[in-house]
Amino acid sequence: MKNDIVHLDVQDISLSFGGTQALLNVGLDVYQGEILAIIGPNGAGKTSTLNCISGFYRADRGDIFFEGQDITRTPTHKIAEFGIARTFQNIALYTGLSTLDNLMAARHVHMKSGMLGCMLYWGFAHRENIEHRHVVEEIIDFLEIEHIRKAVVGALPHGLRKRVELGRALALEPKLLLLDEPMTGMNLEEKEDMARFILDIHELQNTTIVLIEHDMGLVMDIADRISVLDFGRKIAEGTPEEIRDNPAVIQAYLGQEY
Amino acid sequence: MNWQLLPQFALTGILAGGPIALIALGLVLIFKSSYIFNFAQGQLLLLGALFTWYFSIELELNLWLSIFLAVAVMALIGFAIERFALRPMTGQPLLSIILMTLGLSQALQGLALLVFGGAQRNFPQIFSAGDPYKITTPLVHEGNNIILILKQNLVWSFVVAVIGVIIIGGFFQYTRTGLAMRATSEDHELAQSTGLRIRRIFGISWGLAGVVATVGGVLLATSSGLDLSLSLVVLAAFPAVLLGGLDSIPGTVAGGLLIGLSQGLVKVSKVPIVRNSAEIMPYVVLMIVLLIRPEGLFGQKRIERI
Amino acid sequence: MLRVNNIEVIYSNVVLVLRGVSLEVREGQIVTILGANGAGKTTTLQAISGLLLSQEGEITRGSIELGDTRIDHRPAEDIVQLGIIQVLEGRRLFGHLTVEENLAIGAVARGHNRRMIAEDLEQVYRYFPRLKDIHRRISGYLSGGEQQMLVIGRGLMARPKLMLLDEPSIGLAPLLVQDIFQAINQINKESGIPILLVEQNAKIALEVADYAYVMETGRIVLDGPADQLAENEDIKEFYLGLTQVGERKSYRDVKHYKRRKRWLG
Amino acid sequence: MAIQRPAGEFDFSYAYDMATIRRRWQWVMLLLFLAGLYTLPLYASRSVVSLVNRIGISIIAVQGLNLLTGYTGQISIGQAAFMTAGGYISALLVNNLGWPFPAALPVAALGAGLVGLIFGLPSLRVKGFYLTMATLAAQFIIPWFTRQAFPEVLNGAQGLNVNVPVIFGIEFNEPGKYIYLTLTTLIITTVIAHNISRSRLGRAFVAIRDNDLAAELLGVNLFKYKLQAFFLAAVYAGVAGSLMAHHLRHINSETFNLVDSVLLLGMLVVGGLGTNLGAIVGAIVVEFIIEGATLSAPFFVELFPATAAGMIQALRPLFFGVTLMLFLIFEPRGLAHRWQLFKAAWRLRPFSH
Repeated sequence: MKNDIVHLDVQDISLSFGGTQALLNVGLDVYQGEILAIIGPNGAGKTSTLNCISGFYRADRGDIFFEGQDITRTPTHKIAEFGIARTFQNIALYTGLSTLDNLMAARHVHMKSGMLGCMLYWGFAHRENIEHRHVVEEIIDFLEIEHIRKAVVGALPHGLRKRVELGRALALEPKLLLLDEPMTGMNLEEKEDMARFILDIHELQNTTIVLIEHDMGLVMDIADRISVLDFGRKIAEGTPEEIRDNPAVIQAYLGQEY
Repeated sequence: MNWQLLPQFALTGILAGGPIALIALGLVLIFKSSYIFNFAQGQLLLLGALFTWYFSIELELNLWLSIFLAVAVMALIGFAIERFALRPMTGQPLLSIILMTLGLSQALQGLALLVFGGAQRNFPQIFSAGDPYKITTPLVHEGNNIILILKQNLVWSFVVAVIGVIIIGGFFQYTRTGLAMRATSEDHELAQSTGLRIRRIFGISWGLAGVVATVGGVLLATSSGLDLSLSLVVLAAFPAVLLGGLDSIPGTVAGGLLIGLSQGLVKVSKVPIVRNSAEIMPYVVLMIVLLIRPEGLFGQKRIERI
Repeated sequence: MLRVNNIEVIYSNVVLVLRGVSLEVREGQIVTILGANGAGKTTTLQAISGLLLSQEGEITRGSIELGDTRIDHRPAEDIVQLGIIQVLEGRRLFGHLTVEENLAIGAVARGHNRRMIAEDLEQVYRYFPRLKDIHRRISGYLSGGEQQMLVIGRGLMARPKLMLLDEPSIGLAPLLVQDIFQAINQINKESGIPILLVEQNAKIALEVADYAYVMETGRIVLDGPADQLAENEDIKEFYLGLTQVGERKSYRDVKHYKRRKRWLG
Repeated sequence: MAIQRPAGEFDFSYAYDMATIRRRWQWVMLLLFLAGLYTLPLYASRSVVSLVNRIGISIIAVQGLNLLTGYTGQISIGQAAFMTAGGYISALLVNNLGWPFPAALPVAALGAGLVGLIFGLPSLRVKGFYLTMATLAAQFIIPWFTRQAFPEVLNGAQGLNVNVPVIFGIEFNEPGKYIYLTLTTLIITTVIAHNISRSRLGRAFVAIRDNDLAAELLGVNLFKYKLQAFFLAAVYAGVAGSLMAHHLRHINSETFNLVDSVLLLGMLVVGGLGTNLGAIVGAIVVEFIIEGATLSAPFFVELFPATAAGMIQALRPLFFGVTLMLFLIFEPRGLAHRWQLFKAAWRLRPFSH
């Protein structure tokens, strides 16, 4: 499980758009095999942080290291090849494809056939398709979405789409999984399922997970550590118990509730 | 290069850019309210000019009355197009809407040919063709001052175009209907939920586009004559709209003038292939801008969220 | 003032989403509809506000009355003119317009003149002082909380007789959720505008509401005064996530995955 | 559900689950159909054969457009321009360098593909309308180039006369013979298009179409695959352009024009975007409608005698434009989608749901 190796090292990144400072000197150490939750008010820079890690935004200042490699300026699509996968706040599936093809599409970085190979298909590309289908079926089985294997995802209900999106991230066989509000808009039962999947991924694959979530009960239950952002700055970090009692966090985010 | 021709061609080019800007404005008008890029604007232009010709030459009505009638007919056609062709497309993807206007352009072009025939026509002269304005410049070439010769209709077309642009630009920025149009273009469903009558707004913008197209068509036909290829002029206005960034009215004007200027400038060259490149200059400029500054010269950068 | 009588809604002529929903909003009340995703809460709001039509939905049975007028089968624009304003889920705003332009849209749509718009702006800024500070900003760059204030403010600009709020708390931090609900409560108490509120966050919804309905798969399964529902055992377990003894259940205590044999090869 | 298998048919391996043609009778039907096509010149009239030949070439061009617009979501109104490029290259290779047609065709296709790459370059930074405009730029710049550049070789606006293809001493000089070239090429392009759509490349294309930002974050190199889509579309256009040029035995800058580009896009939409069947069906239906315009011209001449001379020029765009608009309104997902629904309904009969 969790150990002391720093898996992802975000060093004082800053980011601004259109005059608004989205992030200011945010630093994060994510240890190998831990679940780190990032919480904070809306607009505090949580998604921007994930966007910088996954290469969708470029930090104006600061560096990001993953497994010791500097990925600050790595092209976006290469970052996935390093083993960083993510899900999105507003579901971003390939709406016209089936569940199966969504997952197969995420095997992209693990597949090899090039343009010519795909045009000819028989032989390598065919064998490769079958080989990766095994991996994908395993994930489908794990997430209990067999019944929607060949359903076009655009028409699925919200909860299932969230689950397929998690499956698509898993199909990348990530070493680091970034989850952006995986449980928004879910009811209690769906949230329990999702929590179970996240914990299982964590236990079975020892995947490092960074999670943004607003449901404090859930975050407190499943996270090893929590980072709190406010106005683009990190205001606290620690175990759930420490965060729960941190006056700055209560003042900026939690209110008197917890 | 024939340097002594430069001021003349540059100025004529810019003046010719006026009507291009006006035509481009018709495109922006629809785009700003309904997020549709109207590939059939050229055919609206053609129809506007054909109706003016029909009322004034065939029916021998007063020219200004003819233009007024043509404007009215085209506004109605604009409404009708919105009602019967575009409204059923609400909520369809970008490609379907692009194709709808492309299909419309084909249908209208065919219809124009079927009903009016393909012959070249004499178009009534609004601004006198002879007696060009002459401007003596301080620039000297071979002992003589360079004299710029500007055709009256070119100058007046430009003036009318600029006035049109100012009126419509002000309408968008400062009236409540203009605000409603800008809002509707961003999110139809949201606009509807706040109670904006989006169908009426679409109707108004298509009607206005018909009006603008007619004015543009008349301006062009009066300087270059009227036949069915008039609809192709709009192809030079497409890049102007994009150079301006698709939704910026001042940008569109600048784009139109820039295109006129670029077309004027290449004519100065002594190399035949460069001189003959005026017809593709809008697209050459466009390709360069797309590669260097893709959001257009004046467009807003889209806010990308994920 | 608003009565929904036994309505049935069908999407695209095939999918039955509401199977006989009845509810009532009285003068000055906050009424909330609770329920899981896909239970039909948003559809109920859309049926009232007339937005169903643009979603290929249709009310096939039942009626909706505002006072004495039937308002089902009327287009959304007409319903806004009657004073029913829906604030859509997901804080949707006109991202390229400024804050003030966004607010003005709410009034323009009802044909208010400039004087009325200026008056209403003042009132909205009183409820949400933050919006006054940022009134010239492009709204697409606002934070989630500011956007939520903006969309509620836009609704107020229309001088509503009834407001429909769809999931105002979704994706907001706990502190902001409290702020927003405080503002909702204040608007209701001061100006007496009745509010029909659809909400996932059952806890806070039950705190502000006078009356609550619980929906499941297109039906109302439970209703009652909000304070009574908050004490209901089932509500406690399934909507507030509490165990029998009132303790919160931990997400760590859920059953886990067992790997199975795959038969295809 | 997307795919429903008839009862009694089970998947016993992933390979079988993924196979395109699953039953022996389907193979038999396919072979019979192809045999029917190949023997067409034996029993069909010259005009029918000629029409089928034209349809075949259109299908190839639409297949290419489908890869770019249907699968990758990059709207192009420049497909005809790449046909022009392919046609010219092929004509020059055969006429001036004396290459045999079977060698000239693939080289012309590659050449067109490279031209396509140039106009795909803006896809690095722009999408939507902006990219569509870049393809429109191709539609202006390429024909202009053939008119203005190297007049001693390209012969300006006059264009080139193109030699008849000769393979193994056989001259493909009439539709009854030419159709064999077209059909054989068509079979190859169809198989390749199908292979692309079911492999890694096709899934990357669709990923870009459906959600380019997510695709990039999940490891798809957007620029590389968009360029590959542009390249492939132009390669297909090059093949179609070459076939058409040698069939017409003439090419100039207007042989394939803006209207053709719109026509090809229209075929794709009528058939159904992003489906291999759609590219085929769409081309067939639209070609038939245009044929209908020609056939009905005499009737319209009576109504509008003034336009008698330009009647066909008027009716073709009118018929096509109206058809396209009607399809967009009433069958926006194309005929291929309708066919899917029909098949599903047939299987489940007599129960409708």
